[in-house]
Amino acid sequence: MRELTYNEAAVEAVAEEMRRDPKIFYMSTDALPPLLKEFGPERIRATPITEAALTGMAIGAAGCGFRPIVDWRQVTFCFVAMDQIVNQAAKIHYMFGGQVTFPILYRAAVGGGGQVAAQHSQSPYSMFMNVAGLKMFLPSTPYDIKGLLKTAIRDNNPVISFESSRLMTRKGPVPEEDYAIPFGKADIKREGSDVTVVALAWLVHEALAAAEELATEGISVEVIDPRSLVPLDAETIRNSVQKTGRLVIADEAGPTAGFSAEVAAVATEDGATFARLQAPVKRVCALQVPIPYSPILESHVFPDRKRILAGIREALEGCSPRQQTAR
Amino acid sequence: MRELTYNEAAVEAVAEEMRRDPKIFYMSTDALPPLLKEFGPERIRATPITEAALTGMAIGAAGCGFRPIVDWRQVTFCFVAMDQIVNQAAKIHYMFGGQVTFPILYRAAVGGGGQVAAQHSQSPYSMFMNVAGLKMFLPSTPYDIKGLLKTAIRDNNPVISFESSRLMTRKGPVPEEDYAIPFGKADIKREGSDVTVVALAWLVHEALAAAEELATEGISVEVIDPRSLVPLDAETIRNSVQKTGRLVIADEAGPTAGFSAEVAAVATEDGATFARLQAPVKRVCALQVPIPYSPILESHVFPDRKRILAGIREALEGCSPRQQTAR
Amino acid sequence: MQSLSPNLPPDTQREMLRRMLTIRRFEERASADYLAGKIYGVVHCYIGEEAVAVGVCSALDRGDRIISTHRGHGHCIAKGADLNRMMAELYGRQTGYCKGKGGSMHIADFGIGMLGANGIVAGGIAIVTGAGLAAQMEGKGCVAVSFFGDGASNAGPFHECLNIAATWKLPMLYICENNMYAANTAAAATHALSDVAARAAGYGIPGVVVDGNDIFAVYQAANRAADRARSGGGPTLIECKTYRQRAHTERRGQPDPRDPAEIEAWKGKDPIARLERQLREQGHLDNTGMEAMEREVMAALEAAVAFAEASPFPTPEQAAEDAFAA
Amino acid sequence: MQSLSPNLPPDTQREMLRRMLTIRRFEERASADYLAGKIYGVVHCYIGEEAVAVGVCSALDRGDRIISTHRGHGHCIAKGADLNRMMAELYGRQTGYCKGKGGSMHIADFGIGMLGANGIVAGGIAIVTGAGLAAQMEGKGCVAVSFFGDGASNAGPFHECLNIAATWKLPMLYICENNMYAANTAAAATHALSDVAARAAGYGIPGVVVDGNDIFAVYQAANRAADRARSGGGPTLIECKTYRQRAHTERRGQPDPRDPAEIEAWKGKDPIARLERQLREQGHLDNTGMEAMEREVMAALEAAVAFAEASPFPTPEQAAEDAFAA
Ligand SMILES: Cc1ncc(C[n+]2csc(CCOP(=O)(O)OP(=O)(O)O)c2C)c(N)n1
Ligand SMILES: Cc1ncc(C[n+]2csc(CCOP(=O)(O)OP(=O)(O)O)c2C)c(N)n1
Ligand SMILES: [Mg+2]
Ligand SMILES: [Mg+2]
Repeated sequence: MRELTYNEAAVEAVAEEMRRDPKIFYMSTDALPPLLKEFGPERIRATPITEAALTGMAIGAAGCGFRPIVDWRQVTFCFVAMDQIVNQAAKIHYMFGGQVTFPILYRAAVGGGGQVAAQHSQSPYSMFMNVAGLKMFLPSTPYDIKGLLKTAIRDNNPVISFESSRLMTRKGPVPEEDYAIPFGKADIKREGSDVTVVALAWLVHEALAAAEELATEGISVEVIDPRSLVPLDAETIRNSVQKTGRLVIADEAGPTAGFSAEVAAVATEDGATFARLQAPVKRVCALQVPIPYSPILESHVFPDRKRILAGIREALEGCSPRQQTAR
Repeated sequence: MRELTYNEAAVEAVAEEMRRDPKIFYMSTDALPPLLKEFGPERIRATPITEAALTGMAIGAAGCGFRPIVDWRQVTFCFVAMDQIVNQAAKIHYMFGGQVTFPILYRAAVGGGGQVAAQHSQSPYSMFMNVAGLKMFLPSTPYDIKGLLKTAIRDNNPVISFESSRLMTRKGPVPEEDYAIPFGKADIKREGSDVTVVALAWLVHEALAAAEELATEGISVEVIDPRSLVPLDAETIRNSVQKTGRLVIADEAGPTAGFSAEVAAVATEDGATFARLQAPVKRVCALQVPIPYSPILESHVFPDRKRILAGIREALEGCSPRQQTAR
Repeated sequence: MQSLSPNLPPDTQREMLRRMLTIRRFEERASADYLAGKIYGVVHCYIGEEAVAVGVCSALDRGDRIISTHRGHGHCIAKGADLNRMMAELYGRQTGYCKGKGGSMHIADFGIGMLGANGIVAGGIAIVTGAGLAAQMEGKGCVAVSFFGDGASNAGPFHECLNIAATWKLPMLYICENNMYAANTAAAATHALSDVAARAAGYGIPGVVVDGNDIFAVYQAANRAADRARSGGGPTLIECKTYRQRAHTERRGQPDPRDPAEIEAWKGKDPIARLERQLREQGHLDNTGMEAMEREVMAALEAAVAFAEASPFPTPEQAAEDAFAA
Repeated sequence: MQSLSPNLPPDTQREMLRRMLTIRRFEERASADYLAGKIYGVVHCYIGEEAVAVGVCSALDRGDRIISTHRGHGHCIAKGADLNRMMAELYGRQTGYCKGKGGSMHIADFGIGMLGANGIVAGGIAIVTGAGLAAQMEGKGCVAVSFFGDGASNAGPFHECLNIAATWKLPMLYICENNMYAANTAAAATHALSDVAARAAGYGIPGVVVDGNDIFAVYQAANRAADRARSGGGPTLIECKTYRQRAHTERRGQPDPRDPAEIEAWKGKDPIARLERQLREQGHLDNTGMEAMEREVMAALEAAVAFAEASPFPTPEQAAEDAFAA
């Protein structure tokens, strides 16, 4: 199969959908050259630096029958638009009693690793998960991003596509034929039986590397990529933990009230899963600090395959015997 | 001891601190009459409806030696200021290498129950917990709000005071003498031995009511009020769960990636706590939807003492025997 | 001084009066029912400002779209919303415009181009500017109208959207309802200049000040702006000087900090009384006609209340519906 | 045409040239070291716009405060920042202004009233308006200065803050650096009018357009505005028409979409060459003097690089420090 980069696959998804549906248009503070070339400045709009206005205008245009895409670029820039996201886009369908639909795609690059410091290295998707009324995903491969973007563009709700900065130039197979990946279906990126690692984006690849290394020791790691954050495929996660009895969650974001906390809760509030859990849940996340600039500091803040490895080993140790008895 | 309402206790905390320190001033889109009367329009500033500007101006004034208070009023209105909160206030001390401090208090009313629909009935504190660099609290009593506000005003960091709309007119004892309540110290509002309920704000009172009812059945419920969300007193929560073996979390917000998820993670990632946990963690939260207007709909969305009661009973049942064996 | 009635048939002028009167009576009833506990949450009355909504909407076609504020009843009725479904929404019923999910601050009827009331100050400006972009892309000559207050005119979205609309020549009308107060704060304390319309010059678009209690002045300004917008001339900012006769929100025992003499003076400039007087003077309305109109308005209102009261409340389980569209 | 040098002693005029030259050489070095992998992340160069920062800051006192943008080196140096600590920050070292936590986009020195570069477009405007409020409350006659781009002038905070500053008569200078582009998007495509300064009228404050490559024109406008601000007259908006001579960011192989002829034409209007020429014409500078200045600037720069290179990197554990103040 042909290979595309993560970014190329994303642009291809947008272009294919725009060819199919003339109601789709695109707004961003700089026009993406390949899309601009094909679709022209009416459908690929370069705008003033007013993410709040764009985010809101998309709502209005969607309510009038269009299917806008707003590219926030760095997720950082969408914080100026948060009123339109939280108070308007997320709630408008509900608070108007469902009388009209608001098909909108918002795109945002997330993550660190580029030494661009605190403001430009954010992974705040969990904040959006907490808001009722938004769908969102964070893919780890070119194949996934293309298929999820297609689903998003065809969805009749506001959807946020979080896209990993670290993966933009990473290549992977992408079929020529049209396909879409449904929301709420996790992908088991590697099957295993001893421990479940739920990982996102770049950390899926780090987790796979850790799994590879542990395989040489005879330890079998299952790596689950939820792909969509809302809806979250709790069933696949729970089934896996019921099988392995151990859960490690790897996230480039900080832990507090984050995706990793949600997965921990999803597993431990479920009776069948809790009953089979052999060890404390382990979160392998960024330190809960803003992201620093200097490379030594920055790489210390982020989790990586080494920390995932350590996290897995910790989970495999499980409870000390004394404590197990005490149960 | 004399009794004050939650709101009166809050205003008293602000007034006392303003008398003590002339560097404190207050900005809000409407001036609070009692404060305005005492301190005048220079220190109690009525502003244009520009929460983004106010939030940022507080950062600048704080960096120049003042100690500003910005009253966002409804938390809803602070979403227009999210860039200044997430990208600036939370990160500025860190990304400037700690060269200067930014003592700022932001105030925000949260919660529902007033039939003011989706935009005006929000409990999004968990979104802010996810952001590194902000301290925050959510008190349940007049005594706590006064003591926590004093600590906040004296703190050298941006602090958010989330204040429960439902509790504004609720009365409670508040001593005349100066006192402050440190962050990161949960309050055990009721001691118990069979199950731990971690609850916030209004739900502390609902949990206490549930505990009272269960006491008549001989069930002993421990009710923990974390009070400050960041820092969170994980130790008190873990110690309690190690004692009771059961954990229920009650929150007026939706569950997803929320405070309740964080508490679940804090408990289940700790070896000693996990080892003693006898039942799945139980989250008693709002439905994960925007908040509707009509009273019947609204009261169905929010958790209350009945749902807490049901949650506690569920936790007390614990794992079915078959599953426990399977462990 | 009342501006001359424009080239409008008497029927149309009477219809304008009827709409204003409908808003007035609707809100008087809503206020009473709110204080009686039949309507929940919060109610912001538009009473005293009816000439703005009706004057502007009289210049619009059905395909044109508007957005409102937290003070939304007037805009709904002016754009032709159904009183039954409005009242049912205030009553929190299944048959309401939002199935009881929205209430006073969120009534919308996309079918008639009313994109909703909005509880966030300045929150609707960007949304309706998106409707203006949609209108431009549709190319059918429709316009979009943003209603907002003097308070909202200081907020970021005002600036961002006026600049975008001016640059892209969007078919937009920006209607600033300057009622001199944002809640309890006087506009004089939050605006460097008394005229919001002066800001239009910074975007190279027309900025017009009109007497917002003079429905024909409002109508004519809106008409000119709509013509301009429809023919590709871009947006206009129209500032309507007006006044709300009631407190910021309906609430028992809530003091109104404004000068009582000021309130009285503005009641003397009531836009409904003014139009009624003018129609009478011009011989377009007499006592019989006026009484009939009052009767009809009240009958429609009573029917709306009856409809609302007869409608079922939502079931609790319906709270879980509508978070996402299919 | 160069505006006449104002009543400034020749020493001061030469110092202005030296500051501009220091910015230029600092950034040339930063760019080279960035491409060599010694500086990380992203570097935005101010080259070509030096007359704005130096012209404005020459009108300021030490107690006055400024805020910068993502393109911050020029403002830092103009306000008197220490080159050693700046370079050490770019090198990611412990001795840098931000202990290696900030990098190019976040250099700040509160000790000299430089409230920081800022990675968010328009993100600094409100912060420095707070410094203006602080200055007003302190009552010592200090001012605060917001530097921001043409791109930022379309964003909400511009509007919100200009209105507040105008209403409260804050001692503020709002300096729009109109370099005709926001990243790759031309200002002409995002502004309805070519002059951002035209927006000042909407707030009742002076709006001034100056040739931003003419340091004395900038200086004089800033001086007038600062006088006005210090004496309680409130804010001024000054738009400096200028141009960045390099791409939006330093990056190997990144195409600059602007017309090469346009870039060349603006290089011909280089602000440093212009001041140098004028000082020579007026007999305030000769070859020896210029060579000495170049030597001194380069020596200071080399010393800064040496300082940075000799400084230790932070330890990994220091990443956990400074999230909260004590
Ligand atoms: C962003 C935001 N801040 C504060 C409020 C609270 N609030 C509701 S209405 C209002 C005053 C609005 O004034 P104006 O825009 O003049 O409209 P008016 O009420 O006079 O019609 C305020 C401050 C809000 N709804 N949204
Ligand atoms: C809110 C926000 N949106 C987008 C960006 C990305 N961005 C960085 S610089 C820039 C252009 C800024 O243009 P201008 O304000 O004219 O400053 P200049 O770079 O020309 O000095 C953009 C769009 C950002 N940093 N912040
Ligand atoms: Mg008003
Ligand atoms: Mg620019």
